[in-house]
Amino acid sequence: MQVAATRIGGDVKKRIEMSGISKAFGGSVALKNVSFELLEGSVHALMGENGAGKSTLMKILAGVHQPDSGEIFRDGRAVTFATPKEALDFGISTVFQELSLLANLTIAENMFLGREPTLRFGTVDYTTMNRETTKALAELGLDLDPKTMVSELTIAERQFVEIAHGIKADASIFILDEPTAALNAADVEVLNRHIRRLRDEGKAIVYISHRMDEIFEICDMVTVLKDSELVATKPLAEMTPHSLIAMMVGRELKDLFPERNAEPGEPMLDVENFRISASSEPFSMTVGKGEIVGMAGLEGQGQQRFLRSLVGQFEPFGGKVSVRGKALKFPVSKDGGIRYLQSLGVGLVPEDRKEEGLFLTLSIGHNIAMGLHSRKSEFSLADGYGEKIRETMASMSVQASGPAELVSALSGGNQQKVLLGRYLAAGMSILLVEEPTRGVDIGAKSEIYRLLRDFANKGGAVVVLSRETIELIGLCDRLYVVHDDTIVSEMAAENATEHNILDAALSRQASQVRLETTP
Amino acid sequence: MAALFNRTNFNRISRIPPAYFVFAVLLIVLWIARPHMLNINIMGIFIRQVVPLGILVLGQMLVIRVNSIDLSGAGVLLLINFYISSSMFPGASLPFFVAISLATGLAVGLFNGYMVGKRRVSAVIVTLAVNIVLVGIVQFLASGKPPGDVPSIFSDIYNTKLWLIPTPVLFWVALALIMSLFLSRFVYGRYVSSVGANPVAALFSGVPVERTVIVAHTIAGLMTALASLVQTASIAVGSVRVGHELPILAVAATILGGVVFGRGEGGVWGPFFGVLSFALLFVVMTTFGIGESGKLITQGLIILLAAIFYGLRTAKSRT
Amino acid sequence: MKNSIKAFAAVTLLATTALSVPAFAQDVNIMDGVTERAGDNPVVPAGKYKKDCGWKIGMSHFGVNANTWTVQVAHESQGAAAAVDCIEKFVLLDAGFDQKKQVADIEDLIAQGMDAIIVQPVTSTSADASIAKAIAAGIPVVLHTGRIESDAFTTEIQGGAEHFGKVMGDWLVESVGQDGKIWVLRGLAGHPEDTNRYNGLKQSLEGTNIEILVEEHGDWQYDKTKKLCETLYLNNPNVDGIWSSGADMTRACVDVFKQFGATIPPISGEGNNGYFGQWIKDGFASISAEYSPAQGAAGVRAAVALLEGKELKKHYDYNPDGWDVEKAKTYYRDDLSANVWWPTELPEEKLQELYSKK
Amino acid sequence: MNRTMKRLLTGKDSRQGRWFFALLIALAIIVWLGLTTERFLTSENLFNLVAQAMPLIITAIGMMLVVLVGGLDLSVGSVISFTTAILALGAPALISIPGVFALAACIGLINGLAVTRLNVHPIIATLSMQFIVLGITRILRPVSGGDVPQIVIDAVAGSFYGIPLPVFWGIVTVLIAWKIIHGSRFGLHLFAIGGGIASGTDEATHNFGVADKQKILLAYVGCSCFAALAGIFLAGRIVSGDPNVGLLFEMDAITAVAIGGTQLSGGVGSLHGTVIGALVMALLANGMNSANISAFVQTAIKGVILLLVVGLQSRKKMGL
Repeated sequence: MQVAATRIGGDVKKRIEMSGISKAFGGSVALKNVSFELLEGSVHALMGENGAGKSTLMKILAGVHQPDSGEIFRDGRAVTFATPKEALDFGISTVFQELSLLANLTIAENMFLGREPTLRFGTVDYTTMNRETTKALAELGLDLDPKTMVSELTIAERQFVEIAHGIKADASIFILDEPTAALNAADVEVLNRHIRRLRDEGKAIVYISHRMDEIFEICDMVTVLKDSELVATKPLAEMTPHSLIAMMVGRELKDLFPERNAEPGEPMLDVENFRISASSEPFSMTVGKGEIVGMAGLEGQGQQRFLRSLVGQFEPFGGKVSVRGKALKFPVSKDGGIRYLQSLGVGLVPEDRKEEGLFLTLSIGHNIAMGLHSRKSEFSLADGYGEKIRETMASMSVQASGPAELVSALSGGNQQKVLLGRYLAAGMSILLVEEPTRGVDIGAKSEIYRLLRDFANKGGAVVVLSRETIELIGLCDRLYVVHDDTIVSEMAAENATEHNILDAALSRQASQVRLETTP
Repeated sequence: MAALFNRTNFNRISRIPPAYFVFAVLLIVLWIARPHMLNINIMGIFIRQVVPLGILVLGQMLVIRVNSIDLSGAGVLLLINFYISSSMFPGASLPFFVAISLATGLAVGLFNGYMVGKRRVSAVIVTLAVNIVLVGIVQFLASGKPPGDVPSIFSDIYNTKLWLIPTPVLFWVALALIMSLFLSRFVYGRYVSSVGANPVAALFSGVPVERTVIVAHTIAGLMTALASLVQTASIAVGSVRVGHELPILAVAATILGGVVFGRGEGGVWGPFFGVLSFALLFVVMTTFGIGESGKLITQGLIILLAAIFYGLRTAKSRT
Repeated sequence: MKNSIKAFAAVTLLATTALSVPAFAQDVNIMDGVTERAGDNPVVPAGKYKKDCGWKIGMSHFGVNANTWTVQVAHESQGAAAAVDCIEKFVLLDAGFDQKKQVADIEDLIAQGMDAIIVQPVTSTSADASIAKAIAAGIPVVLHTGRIESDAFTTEIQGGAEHFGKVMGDWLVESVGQDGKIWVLRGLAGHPEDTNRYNGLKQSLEGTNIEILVEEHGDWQYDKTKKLCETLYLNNPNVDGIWSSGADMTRACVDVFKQFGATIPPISGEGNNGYFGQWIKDGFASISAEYSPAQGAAGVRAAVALLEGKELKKHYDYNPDGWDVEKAKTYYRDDLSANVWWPTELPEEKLQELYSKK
Repeated sequence: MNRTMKRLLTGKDSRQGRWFFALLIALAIIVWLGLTTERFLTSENLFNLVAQAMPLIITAIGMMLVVLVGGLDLSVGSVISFTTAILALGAPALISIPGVFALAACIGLINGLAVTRLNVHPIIATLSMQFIVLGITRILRPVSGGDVPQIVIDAVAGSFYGIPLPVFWGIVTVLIAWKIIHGSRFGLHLFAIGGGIASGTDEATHNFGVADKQKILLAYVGCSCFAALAGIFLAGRIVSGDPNVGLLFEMDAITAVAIGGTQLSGGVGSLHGTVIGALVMALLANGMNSANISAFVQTAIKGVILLLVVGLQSRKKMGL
């Protein structure tokens, strides 16, 4: 699997050379004198903690931002990109980190957005667009009608369309910023095949991902950024995951996860004969005191729908749920469900901290105290919770000037801590956590793992969802493997590997299963 | 560190609602041009003129903070004015009128809130539609029984003073104080900030989002009812066309007071001074003999500049 | 009270006589105070629009719900139409002060095959084209309470807004003397009635040294004018007289002076019951210009006369003298609300139904 | 088939919104009036209807441009009055007509700049513009009157082979609008930008290389220009300049757009929906006149129908 380092020979052309790039936003420096080279026919990993400057560097290359100083050379000639469109015209094509497809457009319209072919009188040439789209999708092994609205696609399908959009162009340079964030292992393999094909055609690819396994699977070179500065650029053949992480954070992988809990206590959350959808099979699960339980499996198999059904965001099709032995009035309402469960000590930490979790324009204090406030009626007196907020910030080591600082000014990791802090401060005894470390750097990841473990050790119970199987294996005590809207297997996390989880998920399924939509 | 300090200082200054600056400037202008007008008697009368607007703004501020809007105020105003002036309820007492007005405000507010919060209909459209319906109802009723006189007790109360300050002004200040305390001391204020800043996040932190919006509209409805009572007392006569420009002025004063759609920020006193600014603006322009057109243009420019000032700040704080 | 009943009886009597006796122009009494215009005044020949009974008459009102006066015009028109047996259908459309809606309304009335159309134009030009369309379709058009620039209409009854303003202006000049300082309270900015009344004032002021201290728009509304007068008074209370363009503004301004305990300067007004009550009670110097809502009824009568085949003149003027307080006393009704406008042709039971304080 | 029906009825997974409902209402009104009144279905009345609906159709189309990108334009009423005032200044049509469009474009440009570059909420930016433009209009033309170029009057009042000219203008305007909204990259980009704004991913279109701010700006310019076109049409209809002719027209336009199924949060809507929405409003006004519904209850009925239509259009997003 290791890609031959010999490809990086002396006669290989430099597709892109960025030299001495600096960029500041307002007062904060995002990049300090960073240089970066991209060779043809190579896949170049760009690594670093969140906020290290990876995205900024790539956005400069993609024409989204302009550097304050430094130069960009394209095939040896100095170039400047004032807009993403100009960069695209120079053959630089980007798949951005955020899912950025427009739900109200068709696949073809999304694919050609910004560069639609036109007929006479400026009419959009739909025939060509649809034809080309079908072709581009087929190359990725997808059989979708290009006239389908994106709102009708599943998350994984959307991600593929996004990739197809980024790499369909006749570009020679590709920037893939966390393209696999919403993909499961099987889909990742399809993508990798495609990346290799591009590489073999002599294209240059920048690959950003937090997943180590992927990096080592397909990349040739790696550049590491830390604190807005360049650390080093090296062939991956000379690296191991451990040395790479050490380079990024100066720490070893085994230190990432805290000790497991030996003995779970009495059941905190009991789910019996739960049915997620009308056609799915019922299942039961339980979480004990002091336990962290993971919901593993392929992406979008009903894990998130299950957790959100518990708090009323979806209507389940039957089942019994009890919290600390007390049966829930089920199903709970959509508007009041979260509130009802919080009153029972069950908190759901949503996946998307910017959209669903935080009040970015408000203070840290408000964000943390909100969980406490919302346990009360609107017509009761509001406590200031000053002490509680300071305590929470200290125990989570949130780096900020004080509780009055706006959450939008914090780094991703600190934002995630504030979000988690809200539910810890509110005195929840059971946490349902979706993607506890999405888009968070390794340093903050390890802190969040420790916080969750501390919470469990103090008598709490945690259910975790994550796309990163390594995270589930490292963090949890016990895993449930979810497939096709039901639990198909249970295993101790200690004995679990990515392989046997995938086995458990797929052995169960006889026929082709359509991915369930997760809105 | 020094940079950080400066930046927060800048943020702090630019967080001051534009209304305070506008108010200060107008006060200075008036002080230079007509110093004799800056006494409590005269100012009291000027401020009394904007009390209905001021009370309306207390409600408008609340709905704008939860990223909604209430354009139904004119209809409520007209309907309540009609109740009182048309002898629809012959010989009714003051408490009865207050009760039926509040009940109307409550019903309209609840309906708006239900449509916006629960049914998720566009607030602009639904409150506009409610306004049209209410105006239509009054037009229909007025064709059978045109509005007449307002019982004299209304204007009698309106014209009283406590110490040197007109009672309506005190009433407004008291309402603003209550609203301010309610929002700062009660959990509901936290709910409002949260829903305004991010309704989805509010839902996931356990805020009853729909209820918060419904309550905001209901309070706005009640405020509209109170504003209508004061307005009716001030004009002392029934009318088939009263206060149709008030809701949109209320939006403008709220904006001037530093409350922005869907940012969860802002308090009671910014919009309060926004209303005071409008009061002074009217006085200053009349003093200088600036005509109707000039008033419109100045008003527009002030709102636009205030909004630009705020817009630039939010643009800055975003990066 | 008795007086008004008498006045009403007289009017009805005249109206019925007018309807029962056929054929001569001089028999048509359109309304008290309405006269044929002197000078060049074409004749609408007798029989030109004569039709058998069962008429359909349409009316495009410029805006029913602008104020209580405009509402009363609507009631007066409907009342007059209801009193004529030959009218099979009377359609009243409300343009709501929207020119384009009025154009549409008139078009709709033509399309519905009205036998005659009465128009209160929103502005002096906006309805011209649609009125011409009606004339072209052979439908007679009666205009009142608003002039238009073209003369493509059948007959008009026009209360002169200039005359109205001048009646007030002349009186004011007399009251404040040649060197007085006055305030001018105007109506709705942009409304032709406002401009024309104001022009009447200008005529009165010609050749005097009267100084206009301030000139502001109170939109004919009580609430806006009250704010305005408070501000003006506090700015500078020294004023010799006030020219108010009528409607609800006079009452508001008088209330302001009363509120400050100041002497009420001479101020002009318009025939509204609330203002009459105030005038009689507080005894300030004033004059009431007359602009009866019964012009609504007059329009209907003119249309009826045309359909009966009577001879009419093209132009009728309505330029009554101003009222002094003694005349106001004969009309004032303590038992009715402030919102009745005098003189009216509404029958007593209708007045009770609409305006009774009970 | 089933999916198409679902799309039509619920507006779900469709970029055109729930315009079908408006069509049903329009048809219901037509059937009702056709059955109950003898004059409604005459060609004369139908031509009237088109002429009456035209200014609203034009303004609503412009309004739709900004609504598609999640905005609103409250200044269109003032722009309409302003246009009539300029036209009535008496300048030759060759100068005043292009002049009117240039001025309207400037107003739209300022609106657009305030919204896109200065980060001002559309409601606030255009509300202040409404005040400013109305003030200027009142200075230009305090009272209605003035001389509108004859060509404008003829273009509105004339007819061609017995068919009134407004019908042709209507067809031409709708064709142009169709080209802009459904037949060009610009229109597609408006949907894309609005979709991004509605779903909170405003960055998306920008990252795709669409000049989003510029397109939003153009939408405001377009909106003002359509308002100016409506103003020209109205000036021809009322044969004068008037400072108040456009008063509250913005509310009618927003209402028409909303009835036509366009979502105020952006990204969903259709030209035919908007035209039908404007027609529903004109049909209501005309229909209530034809059916002799008392002037006193017309407003209330209009409000109730609006409430019924919008009451059924619930969305995902809460608020404005």
